[in-house]
Parts: sequence; structure tokens; C-alpha cells
Amino acid sequence: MISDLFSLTVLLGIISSGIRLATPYLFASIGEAFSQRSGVLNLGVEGQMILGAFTAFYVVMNTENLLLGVLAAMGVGALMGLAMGFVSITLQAQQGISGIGFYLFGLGMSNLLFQLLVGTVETVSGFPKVPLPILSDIPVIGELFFDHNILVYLAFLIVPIASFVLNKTNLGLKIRSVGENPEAADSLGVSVSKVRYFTTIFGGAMSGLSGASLSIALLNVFQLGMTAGQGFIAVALVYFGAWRPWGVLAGALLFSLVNGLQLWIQVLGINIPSEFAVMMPYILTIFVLTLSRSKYGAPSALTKPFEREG
Amino acid sequence: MKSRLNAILDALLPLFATLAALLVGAIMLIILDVNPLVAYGALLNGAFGSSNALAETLVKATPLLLVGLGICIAYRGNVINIGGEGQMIVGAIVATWFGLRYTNMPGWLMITLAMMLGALAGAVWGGIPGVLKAYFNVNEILSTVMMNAIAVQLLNFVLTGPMIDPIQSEKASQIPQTARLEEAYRLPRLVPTRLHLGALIAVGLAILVYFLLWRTTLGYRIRSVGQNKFASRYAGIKVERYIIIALMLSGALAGLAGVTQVYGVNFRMITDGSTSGFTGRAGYNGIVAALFGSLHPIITIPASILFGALLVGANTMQRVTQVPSALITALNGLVVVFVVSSEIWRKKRQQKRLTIAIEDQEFDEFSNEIPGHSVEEAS
Amino acid sequence: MKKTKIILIFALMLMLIFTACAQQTPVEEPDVEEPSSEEPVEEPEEIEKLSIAIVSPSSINDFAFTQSIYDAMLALQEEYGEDTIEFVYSENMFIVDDAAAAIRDYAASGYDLVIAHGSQYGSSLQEIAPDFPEVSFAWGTTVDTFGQDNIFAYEAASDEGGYVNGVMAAMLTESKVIGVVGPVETGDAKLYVDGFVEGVKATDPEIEVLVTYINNFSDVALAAETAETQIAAGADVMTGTAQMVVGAIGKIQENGGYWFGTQADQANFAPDTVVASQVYHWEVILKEIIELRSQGILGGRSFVANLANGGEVMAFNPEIEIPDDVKAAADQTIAEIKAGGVSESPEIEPLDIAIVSPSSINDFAFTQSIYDAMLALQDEYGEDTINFVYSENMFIVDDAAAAIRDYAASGYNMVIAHGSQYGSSLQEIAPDFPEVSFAWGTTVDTFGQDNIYAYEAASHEGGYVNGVMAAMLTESKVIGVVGPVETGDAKLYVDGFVAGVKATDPDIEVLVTYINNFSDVALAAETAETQIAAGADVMTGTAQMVVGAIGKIQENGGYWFGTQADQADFAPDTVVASQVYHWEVILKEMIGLRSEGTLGGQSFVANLANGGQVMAFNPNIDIPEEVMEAAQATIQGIIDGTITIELP
Amino acid sequence: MTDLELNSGKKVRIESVTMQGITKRFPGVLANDRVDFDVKASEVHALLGENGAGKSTLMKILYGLYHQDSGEIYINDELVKINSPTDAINLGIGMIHQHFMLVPTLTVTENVALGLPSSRGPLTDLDRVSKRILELADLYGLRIDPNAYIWQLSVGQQQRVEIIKALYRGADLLILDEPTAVLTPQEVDELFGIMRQMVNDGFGLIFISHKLHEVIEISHRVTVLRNGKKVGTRPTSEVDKSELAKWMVGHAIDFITTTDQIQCGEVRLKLENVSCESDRGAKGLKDINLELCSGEILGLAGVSGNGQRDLAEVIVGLRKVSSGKIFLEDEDITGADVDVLIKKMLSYIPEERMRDGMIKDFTVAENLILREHDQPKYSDNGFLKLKSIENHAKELIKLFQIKTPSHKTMAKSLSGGNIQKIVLARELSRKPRTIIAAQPTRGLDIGAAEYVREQLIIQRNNGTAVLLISEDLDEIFALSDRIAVIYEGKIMGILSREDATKEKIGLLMAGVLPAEQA
Repeated sequence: MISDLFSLTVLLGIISSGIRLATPYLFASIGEAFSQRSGVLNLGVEGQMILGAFTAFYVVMNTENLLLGVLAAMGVGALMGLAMGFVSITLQAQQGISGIGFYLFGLGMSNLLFQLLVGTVETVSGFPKVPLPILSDIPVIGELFFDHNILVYLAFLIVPIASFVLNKTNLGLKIRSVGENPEAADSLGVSVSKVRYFTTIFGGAMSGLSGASLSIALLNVFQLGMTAGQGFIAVALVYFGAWRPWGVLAGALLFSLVNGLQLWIQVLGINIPSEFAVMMPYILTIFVLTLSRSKYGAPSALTKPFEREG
Repeated sequence: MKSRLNAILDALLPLFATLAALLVGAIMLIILDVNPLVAYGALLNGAFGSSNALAETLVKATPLLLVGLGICIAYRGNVINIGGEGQMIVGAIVATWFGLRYTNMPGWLMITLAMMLGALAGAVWGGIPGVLKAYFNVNEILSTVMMNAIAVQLLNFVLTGPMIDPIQSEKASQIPQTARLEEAYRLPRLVPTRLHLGALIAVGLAILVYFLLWRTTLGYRIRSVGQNKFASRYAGIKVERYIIIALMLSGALAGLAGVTQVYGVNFRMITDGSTSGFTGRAGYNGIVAALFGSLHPIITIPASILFGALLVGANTMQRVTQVPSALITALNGLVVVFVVSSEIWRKKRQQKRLTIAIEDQEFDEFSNEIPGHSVEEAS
Repeated sequence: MKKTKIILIFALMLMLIFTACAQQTPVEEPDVEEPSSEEPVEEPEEIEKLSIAIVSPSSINDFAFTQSIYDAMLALQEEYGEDTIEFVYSENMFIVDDAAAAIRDYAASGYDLVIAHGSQYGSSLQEIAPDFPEVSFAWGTTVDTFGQDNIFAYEAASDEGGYVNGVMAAMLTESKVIGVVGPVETGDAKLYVDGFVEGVKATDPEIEVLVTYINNFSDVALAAETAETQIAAGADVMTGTAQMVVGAIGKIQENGGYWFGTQADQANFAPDTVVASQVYHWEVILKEIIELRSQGILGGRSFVANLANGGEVMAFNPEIEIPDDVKAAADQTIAEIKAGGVSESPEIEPLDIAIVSPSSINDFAFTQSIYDAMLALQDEYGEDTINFVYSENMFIVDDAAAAIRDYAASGYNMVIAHGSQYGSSLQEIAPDFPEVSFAWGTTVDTFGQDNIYAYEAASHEGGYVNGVMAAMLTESKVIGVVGPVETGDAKLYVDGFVAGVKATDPDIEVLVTYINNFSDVALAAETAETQIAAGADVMTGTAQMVVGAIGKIQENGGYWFGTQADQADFAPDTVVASQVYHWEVILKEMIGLRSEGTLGGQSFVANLANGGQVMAFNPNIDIPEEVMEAAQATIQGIIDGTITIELP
Repeated sequence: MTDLELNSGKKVRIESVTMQGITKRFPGVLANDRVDFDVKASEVHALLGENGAGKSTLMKILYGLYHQDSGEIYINDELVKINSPTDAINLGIGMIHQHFMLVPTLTVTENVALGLPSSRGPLTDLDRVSKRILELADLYGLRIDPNAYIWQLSVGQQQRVEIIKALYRGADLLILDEPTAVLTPQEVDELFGIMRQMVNDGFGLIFISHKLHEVIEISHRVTVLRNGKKVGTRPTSEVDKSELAKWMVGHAIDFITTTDQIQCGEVRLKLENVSCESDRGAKGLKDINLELCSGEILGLAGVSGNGQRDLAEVIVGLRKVSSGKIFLEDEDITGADVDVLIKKMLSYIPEERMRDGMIKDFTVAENLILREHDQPKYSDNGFLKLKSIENHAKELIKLFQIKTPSHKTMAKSLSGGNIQKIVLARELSRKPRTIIAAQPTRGLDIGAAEYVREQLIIQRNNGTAVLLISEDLDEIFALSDRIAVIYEGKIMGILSREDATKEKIGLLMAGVLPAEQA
């Protein structure tokens, strides 16, 4: 049975699962990477995601306007990010814990609003698949990589963009410096809190988008607690990716591909308890990181509030 | 006098913050057409209104305190242990297995052994991220999050297979639970409620952890490693070892929390397929409790009770007012956010007091040492 | 639309709260608790001379709404004497501003009671009343007194008469088609029509009721035209409300059918056609108002005219020979309504029931099934009899235990622990509350305690039926199953499903994947994708996260079989059938036992045979006949025991 | 308003800056008390004072990092308001902070470009910036690789980056906050060369220091602060060292040197062909052979970054030896753990005391037992003996005159000098047999530095072996019995004090062997 794993269908299946599963992680992790690069640890990603998922779903259900849904989800995420920013930047609260608070808040609010405004599980028509001209006609690869909905493309497109912004723009320079040595940035007239507010708001918007990618692009449905801890995995993937967009991509793909693999293992009836199959992506993620021995450290000022003395 | 007042104000700060959060919650309640006074009356009543309510609050606070104590240690060692959920689970699995496997032991002996084994299992589960961090530079936030996910699958596996209640395994429904521990193995009840000895043990451990951190070389080293790795190495402390020890101790206390949940409350393990069904989110809430308690083991005691009261009372409030339970979750989130946010006032005031203290001291010394201003005139 | 409304209502509520806070402080609320009808008023008490003014939107002889209040005044005058009751009226005040002016004018010129007989007059009244604290105002039909102590409110429970009319209409129609002509779908009219339809359906669900709202109160021609249309569609019995229905009555009369009236006795208008009318006797209400006034209470209360208090009366047309059985049914219905419930359910004591369950009441799965059952019970026994509360999302066993104990201690008669993981806690709690019944699901274990009921669903039965159908529908011979954790109800269902498939066609491959998670919708979706990629064209699954999987099989044009809730609403083109739990069947048995003094100690299984489980086939899907037949045969086989399900 | 013009970016060349009556109060501390200060174009104005005298505070006010409670600032006789570093930069003021304001994970170019508008809009224009850096570097002799990461650079090079940052922003008034504290003598000379050139080009420079000879060497005028108050301002040519010292400290100071020659005792520490790897591309050690006797101070001279740190760490057990052997009192201690060596009474005063030598969030008492916390004196079977720890702390606080409210105060709330004293008190009070002292007086004010030197001499006189690693040649010559010179991880030679001259040592430090010297 195990040999079945190496057939083309299965291989393609795993890869396409990996691409889909990675999509929400990419959005949320890239956003989180930005906020961590500037020194803010946001553990509230999960809450922002689920509230974003609900918002997108609800807006699309009522307006059938997908773009509006995406924007609303990003807006709600950004609002949560703003609140997170206020608490952790202006009020200098413990970031990890306030994040847990925002997670609970987002979880509760999405659930509450769903009960009051929707009531029962419904579908919406979300983003359709957009086969890319020419590219999607390439046999095998075309279907695999170039026949997805627009948010999937966007998720993968965001990786090089994020990398470019971080490394090649003034904004990126500011973000990196604020996360490493806020005093230095401050002494050169860079507003540490402005930069950090920007990244937390951006991170929130991305988390919202991540939620939207679930509820109006990949699944087209909202169900209570549907993010199921993915926000926390997204945070963990930022560590895996050593705060670099390409690293995050590698982490998200690894985790998602192994997740796809374990699904196939179960589908092929390979005889291991399903629990152990489900464990696989987690174990492998730790394992790979243990072996790879990242040379990059965390941003020096991560979780440290900045306050000019005097 | 003044310093005592300040200390009291500091200690009450989380309480004020909680009240502020509840005030925001009141608006939501009004929107849901529920009288906030009735709701919060129910909350207070549910948390403290009767001896039974009080006992429930303490039962809830017990695992929070145990996990929170572990967080105090880990945090002092500058490691962030988000793995309390997983550590509770493996601690409970091992202790439960032991209690079911060996029957007819004296109760006190079994309880002692089970606690030790559970703590050990938790320590191992916490130690793995510790080793990974110390020697392989794997970030512990990542590894503990992953270890939680692994632990819950382990739980699902043993409770549906190897450790399932033999009675259940014959039934079609196959509830994923273990058999019950025998009567003798259960933690004694303190008063005729569900309040069990575990609560006292947790308080005892809080004092012990306080001593450990500030009165022993081990604690000294953990704190040293947590504050400054370079200086610790310079002081001859093996930094890696103490990172691991800090996470292991943290895991051990979480493991113990798992044991008390089984031996003190439910007498068996049950899962609903997620972590929180067994742990009651204590692995996460314990972190919050520890931070409410300023990461100080003694202050974590009232902080755990406060947070436990909030959780218990909120459930009562839901029952009485019939608001959707989602509101409770959101409200808890608000409380957490408000309480951590309130810390800034404590910090600000502490800073102020400190500088005043130094000023007084320094000016005294200067006035003794410095011989007048004659030099200035010389220019 | 509904959602926007809720948001609006939220905003409004907020504003209301603020205004209420601002207003309520100085005003002493009259004590509304006082029983308003201590004794039926037979003999009119001596009252002071009273001058009353009526303002109403249509004409006093409209055969409908306005006429009802006018007639009531005449009745009052008759009772108290013209010397005592003096009244004037302003009719056809359809312009609200004019009506406001009239109301103000009457109040200013010393009338004791001004009746604003139109729900549209409310906001005017709210402004005017405070200026005349000595004057009583009455506003109908509504229940809102604006918290002002000189406004009475009154309305009619017109659904009651509607129901009675409906029952009779159902028995009289031969074509099995009934027409209804309504003005605007709101207020009194809607209440009446809804009650009517309910009455019809309760008597014969097969009857088709054509309801047309013409969105107009006065267009008699349009009402006539509507009646023509309905008659053309086969209606032989009709009803309708508001003054323009006279047009409709004329038409049904022409066609020799029957009419049921409301608001006023319409028999005079078409003696050979109108069978019965629900007539308002506002004088019953007005008498109470007058009496309160004589005691110095100028307002602040609201009243409902209904069959029980005589504010509504069924006027049967003596000109028409109503068949005995119809008359008897009508009388019986009236009696039942007066007694407080139309239900045929056995009389039971009022019960307070509490539910504790691990997920959310709208989880589309396990918890929702028990919640829906409670609603069904309430529907059946009435909300007065069945009062229930719930604690949802009690995934922490310990919290659930606290909740269960708390409910038991606070006097609930029955506490339902709807989660197999709660058993252990229940075992401890139940002995402490011997007077309380506990129910534990889903399991069969009562722990030998005589106040615990156990209930579970034979979900493998529905699973088996689903499996049989799935096996017949798959073309690829591959079927996918998405499960949460391999245990309990989920395992039972999946095992039953697999058995059903294999029994039908052993060659079919069934791919079972447990994702070990109840909420990860994305992972469920991905699992479905994987199974589809592996060839699955028919799928099933259980627990709330399966919505992700349903979406995927839908995209791929395959079939889905549901369980726990009817999932056809969710994906009408994909869900072939769902196994639905009807816990109310079980709960009714428990309630019945309890009323006989048995508090527990028995276990129940919801299955196909006892109706606790029902197969809901999706009417939107064209299920091939042989599949449908096989399904029915399987159900029958399971029920009569000829099919035994082999579980692993 | 002219200040409006200035703030709006219209750049006026700074001819003079005048600060008048500046007062700044921190919660509880009067950091500046009505201080007047001025600086003109083409001069170096030294600001002299002990640690905590208020020099840095005054300059941070000028740079917009702090706001004065009262007092005015004038540029070219026009009142200006400086609310932030951005304002200061726009006015043409640059500041080289004592602790460098650099982001270690960024390149030189990125550090310079940070916070500046780019010619390419939102995109960085690093190529242009690095070209300009090279131009500036050329102009002032600031050799630097624009593409290097900051963490790869030596302290001296990092300082150059700081100067370039200021120049790049068009500063024509430069505040140098203790710029020499971290530099080697050669680097100091280089810096002074740069400063002189800048003065010639019309820059105004404020030079903050507590090193008298440097002030006398480089400045045109000197202002002395003490306790937040201005003591006075004088042209440098009119003052001498001892006078300035008296101003600074408030009383006269005697400079000490070792004069007596003590006979070397047994060999306490011996390194045989020791080599090691270093961090991040630095050179490490190559075949070091060294003997240290009891009762002597062996001075190790060398330009910063030539392996001094590695040598110290290898000896005290913080760094692995790749080859060779180390003996402490004839016992092979190669690869021994730090705690073992501590018990052998090996004391170590680390170079970066703030980072390596103490724990900010520990109390003074806890810091005072950092290296001995598990000795029987302070702990008993794993339990700390709080009473004896407290007594120990009280004793040392008195003995070493550590200014702290109590032994329970967190170390972080003490001044830098006092934190240094904690480290010294701890390492010197334990009756060590061997002391490795790395830059023990760096960052100390005169009084404290002299005190430390005195302590080292007392230790030596008591028969302790002292390895004094210092980049301050004056100090080396003042204290050492023998002088070793390290260059690129190798010992270039060991001279007795009699044989040593500054020239000889200087050449060895530059890597020129005696044979070549001829």
C-alpha cells in the first residue's frame, strides 16, 4: 500500500492539497512576520482570522460583492490590529497575553455575531477558480499551479512582494530597524510607534484576509470556530521561517504538504492509527527545524515595548 | 504606610481592570437585552455566592495556579511555555494509566506516586522543547504549540484504544474515556463540595516555588539564565541545562495540574477530541493567571482565584441570563486585554517610587561628600 | 434583509435604552402586576359620567376595523346608559396629522377618554398624552403604552378566531383549495391570516391555502379581482380581512362558495355565504378601562381581546346550515383555545428543563439536534408548559458538571446532559438531587440510578440507509467518509454507513478519514478533496466541520449524505438524504414517565422505528426510483428487524 | 519667526549654538541645573565631567531626545525649539552616541539610509547612498565598506559609521558623546585627526569626555559640569590637567603608578601553544604562549579586536580551546568549566561588564554573589543563605563606596559607574589568586579609575597574579611589571617595563616585529 504513495495521482494530490492548505497560513504568517519584524508579537492572529472569516462571509452573503467581502474582512482585521497596537505599543502591555485576549475576543464575537445575524450554516458563492491563460494549459503542472481562485494566487504572490518590501524599500528598512534597535531608529527620527502601528494593523488586515480566504474563497462557508487553531500555527510558522517571507513560505508549504500527505496516507488505507497520521505535520515541522539550525535570531526587540526615556 | 497603600493598590489593579472590562461587557449585555446588573449579580453569585460556588471557584483555580506556577518559573528563565495543555495531558495520561494498572494500593501511596509520575511525564513533555531550544535553537513557542497538537492526538489515541474504559469498549457508543479510579485513590475532599486536596497542594507548591526561585541556588540560576545568558555563563552557570530545567519544572507543574484534574475532580480521563475538553484551557488560562499575578508565585494564588471566579461566575451568568455563551468567551478576552493593559499604571508608579527612593539616597550622600561650591567661584 | 433589521434593532435598542433611562426616573410605573380581570364583570358597576371620543382611520360602517370599535361604544352605551356614556367620533382619519389634531382637540375640550383606534396613531399619541395628564388615552391595536400612565393599549388575539375559522374552512372545502385576501402583511391582518392558515393546516395539511396580500386597505376592485383569481385557481372557501374584502365576498358569493369573516359580523352582508365571523367585542376591554379610570388609574396598562375574555366572539351565521361535525370541531377548538392550548398532547405539569451541551446550539450538528427538539416540544406543549434553558459550549467537562449541579440545585425538574463525556459527572451529581430527573445522552447507561434517563441514537441505522443509497449512486465505486474522532456517535454512524455500502456492493471502496478534530473546516475540505482525487464521487461525514467537505463534493458535482441535522438546506443540489434526530420523541416519553412519577432509570434509543430518527430525503434531488425504493425497503427492513447491521 | 524657517527645512549654516539656563529634572533627579553652554563653528568645545554630572542629558536636550524643563536654545542667535531628533537633524545637529545607535543586522549603507527620504520614492536608493558614503569617507579619511554588516565591524569602525550618518544628514555641528571610551589609542589618534580636519572645514564639535589628557589635546575650550551644575568654561590653553581634575571631582587627585619592583613568584598561569576560534569571522588566537607569575601585573597591550577578548575567555573557561594547553597553578585546566575555575580563585573582570558581568534585574546583593552563589559561604545544600549574602553586600557597598539606596535595589537603577563598582567589588573582594582584568577602568571616571588601579596594585602586592588587558597605553605603563603585546591573535613580544617604550609597544601593536623595526 505504501508504494501507492509514489504514484503520480497521489503526488499531485499532495501538492495541490499543500497549495490550498498553505494559502491561509501564508496570509496570516506574512502579516505576523511583519509585525514581529517590527518587534510586536501578535498571538491574536487566530481571533483576527475568525472574525475576518465571518465578516467576509457575512458581507458576501448580503451583498454578493466579493471584493467588498475581502475589504471588510481586512478592515475588521485591521481594526483588531489597531486595538492590539494600542494595547501593546501605547499601553506597553505584555504582548503574548494581550494576544490571547484578542484571540478569545475574536472567537467569541464571531460566534456571537454568527448566532445573531446568520443563525445557521449557509454557503455563499465565493471566488471562482481563474485558470491562468496559457499556463493552465500546461499538462499536469497547469492544473496544479495555475487553476486556483484569485486569493490563492495572491497568497503566493504576496511572498515575493513582502520580501521585496522588507528588503528593498524604505518602509522595510524602517520595520527591520525598529525591530532590531528601536533606539537607533528613534534617534534618526523614525517614529517607532508609527512603524509598529503600521505593522500590527497590516498584520491584522492580513489575518482578516486569511480568514476571508477560508470563508469566501476556499470553503465558501462559515462555521463556528472554523479556523481551528490555524492562527496559532501561523504564528509558529513565522518562527519556522525565521521572520523571512521565503522562510515562511517554506514552513507553510512543508506543514501543508505533510498535512496533505497524512490525508493521503489515510485515504490509501495505510495501516497506522489516524491519530498518528494527524500528528505527522507537527512532528515533522519540529524535526525539520531541529535539523536546519537556523542562523537567524529573532528580532532583538521582539516583545519589548519601546519608550524613549525622559 | 504609603508603600503599603501602594502595594494594596497594585494588588487591586487587576480587579479594577476586570471591572472596566465588565463595564464594556455591560454594553454588549444591554444590546442583547439583558440587564447587566442581573447578569453580573449572577456572575458574582456564581463565583462567591455560596460555599459551593466558592468551592467551584477554587476547584477551577487549582489547575490555573499549578500551570501558572510553572509559567512563573519558565518566565523567570526567559522561556515561554505555551505547552501547558500538552503537558497537562501527558501528565494525566501517565498518572491515570498508573492508577488503573496498579490496584489495591494504599490511597496516599498511589496519590503520591501518581503525582510524581504525572509531574515527571509533564517534565519530559516540557523538557523536549527545552532540549530543542537549548541545543538546537528551536524557538519554544513553535515547539510547544506543536507539542500541544501532538499531545491531544496521543490523548485521542489512548482513550479510543489502549486505555478505553473496558465497559465502553464493548458498547457501540464507545465513549472515549478511561475507567474510573477506585475510590481509595481519589484526592480527599476538603469540605462537602468538590473542593479537593489538590487546591491545598497547589497553594503549598506556590510557597515552595517562591522559595525555589528566591531562596535556592537553583532558582538563582534559573533567574540568572533568564535575565542574562552571558552573565550566567560568566558566573559558571551551564545556561543550556537551566533552560531545560526551567521548562521541565514548568512542565512538571502542568503535568501535576493534569493529575489533580483526574484524581481530584473527574476520577477518569475523558476527551472530546480537542485539548480543551480535558484541560479546560487551563494550559492557556494558567499563563494569563500567572501574568495577572505579575509572575510572582504568591500573587499568582489570588490571581488564579480571581480568574477562576471569573470563569465559573461567567458560566453561571450564562445560565441565568441565557445569553449566548459566545458572549462569555468574548468577555473573557476583554478581561484579559484590560488586565494586561492596566499593567502600565503599575509600572509607571513603580518607576516613580524607585527614582524617588534613589534620589533621596543619593542627595544625602552627595551632600556629605561634596565640599561646597567653591570651585565654581574660582572660574 | 433580516440581518440588517437586527442591526437596526440593535441600534434602536441602544437609543431606546438611553431615552428610557432619561424618562423613567421621574415617572412612577403603575403596578402592572395586579390581576386585571379578577372577576368577570356581570353587573355594571356604578361609574361616573364619562365622555369618550374615538378617532379612527376608516368609516364607522366599514364592516371591519372601525365598525368594531363603534359597535363596542354602542354596546357600552347600552350597558351603562346613554347618560353615563357619552361619545363622539372622528372617522376616516387616514391622514395621521389630522388624527393627531383631532386627538389633541378632544383632549383639550375636556373628554375623559380619547380612543386612538389605529396603530399608526402611536407616535402622535406619545407626544400628545403627556400634555393632558388628566385625560385617559387608549391606543389600539398594540400593546405599547410608551410607559405613560395615561395611555391604555389594546389589541386583539385575532389569530385565535382565525384558527377557528381555519379549522372550519378546512372541513368545508371540497376542492382542497382555500383563498385568503389580505391587505398588508402586518399587524392584526397578518395575525389573523397566520392563525387561519395554521388552523387549516392543523386540520388537513394537504389543503392548499392561497394567500394574497393586495397591499391596500381600500381597493375593493382589486380585492374582487384577487378573489376571482383564487377562485379560478380552485378556491371554494375564502376569508380575508380589512374593509376592502367586501369585493371578495361578493365574488365568492357569485361562485357559491363560503366566506369566513373577521373584525365584524359579515353575515349581514352576504347571508348565504358567510359561515362565521370572528367579531371583536372591544367593549369588554373598554369596560375594564372605564373601571380602572373610575378607580383613578388613567392608563399604563395593556389589554388583549381574545376568545377567553370575550373580547373576541365567534359569530356563526344562523342562515347557513353548518354541518354538525364542523360546528362541533369549531366549538371544540374554541374551548381548547380558551383553555390555553390547541395541542392534543396529554396534559402535563409545567416543566423546567435545562440542557447542558458541549458545542453551540447552532452547530448544525449534535447540539443543534437537541435544541431543535426542545423547540419542537415547546411547540407541542406550549411555552408555558415547557420552559427550557441551556448552557452551550460546555466542552470543559468540569464546567458542565458545575452547570448540571447548579441547574439541579436551582429547581429545574429535568437536566439533560447532552454529551457522552458528562456521564461520570452525572453519576456523582444525580444522587444528591433525588427529585430531579437527569437525562444523559448519548449512551445507554443509567448507572442503575432511578433518576437518570439515558438516551442514544441508533445512528448506525440511518448510516446504513445512507450507505445503501450511496452504494447505488456511486459511479466510480469509491465513496469518501470524513469523520472527526473515531469514537461515540461518529464512529457508530460511520460504521453503519460502511456496513450499508458493503452490504449493497462489497466491491465498493470506502475511504474513511478521521481528521481528529471537530472544528477544522479547512482540513475537512481538504480531506474531501483528497478523497475526491482518489476517485470518490459520493461522500458522507459527521460533526460540524463537515460543511467544508460538503462544499467540496458540491463543487465536484458529487453526492453527499448527511447526518445529525437536515443538511439539504445547506447544499440543495448535493445532499441526497440526511439522517435527522428527533430527540423530542424520546423526550416526550421521558416527560410522560415523569408525570407518572417515574423520574428515571430507563434508557431510550432513538431509531427509525420509533421516529426518533427520520430519514429526510431531499425533494430537490431526483433520486432514481430504484434507489428510493431500496432506501424505503431498507428502512422498513431495519424497522421490522429483517435487516441486521453488522458492525465491526 | 526664524525658527519656523529653520524648522521648515531651510538650512542655515550653524555659526553658533547657545544653550541658556537649561534645567532638566527627572523624577527625583535634577540632571541639569541652569546650565549655560555654547559652541561656535570651527572649534572643539569639550564638555567635561564625571559620570552622572549631566553631560549626556544636556546633549540629549540639544539633540531633541529630551525636552528641557526650562531654558532656551539659540542657533545663530535665533531661538529654536528642538522637539525631536528630526528637528535637530534638520537644523544641522548630529550626535554620536556613547552607545552606538546602529542596527547590527543592517549594512552600513542601510544604517545610513534609515529614516531619510529616498530619491526612488518608496524604494530604497542604497546604491546612491553607498556612493555618497564613499565620497564622504574619502573626504574625511573614514575608511569603511558600505556593504558590510554592522555586526562585522570593530567598535572603531562602527563609530565611523556614526560619524558618516551625521555627516550624511548635513550636520555641521557634531556632538560626540564619550567617543574615545571604546577606542584604541590608534583609533583615538585617527578620530582626533578626523576631528581636526572637520574643524578646519568649519564644523563645530562638542566633545564629551572625562579623560583629561584627551580634552587638553583636542579641545579649544572646555566646560566642566559637576552634579548637573556648570562649574565653569575656560579656553583649554589656560588650564592644566590637575586643575581640571579638581573642577571635575571637587577635590584634588593624585595619579598613582607602580614604582616599586616586586620579585616574581611562582607561575600561576601558563598558556602553551593555545589557539582558538572566534565568533563571526574575527581572528581568534594562534599559538599563544604566556606565563603569569604571582605578584606581578602583566599588561596586555593591543589594538582592540586583536584577540584580547578571546584570550581572556579562553583562560576563564568561556571559550573552547582548539589546541594547546592551559595550566593554572600547574594544573591542566584546558577545557575546564567556568565554575571549576571560579573555585580555583580565578577572578575575571569582563570587558563588557554591563552585558557579561552583571544582571540588571537582580538586586545589588544578588549581583555581588554572581560568581560565588553556590559557595558554602552563600549557600547551604542548594539553599541560599540570605543573611550572609546580605551582610556580604552591606560590607562591599561600604568598602567600595557603591552608591545605592540599599542592597535590595535592582542593579539596573544604579548609575553606570556604580554598576562597574559592583563587578569590581565582587571580583576583587574574594581574595583571588589570579585576576584577569579586561579593560577594568574603561568607562569609569577619574576617581573611580584611580581607585581600581589602586586595588589592582594592592592585589599584586599581596601576591596575586594580575593579567591586565587594556587598550589604554598610559594605564599599561602605569601599572604593568611586564608588557605583552597582542596582534591578530598572536603574542608579538613581551617586554619588561624598563625595556618598553611607547614607540616599541606601538609598533608591536601595529604588527611590526622588533627585527623589522630596525
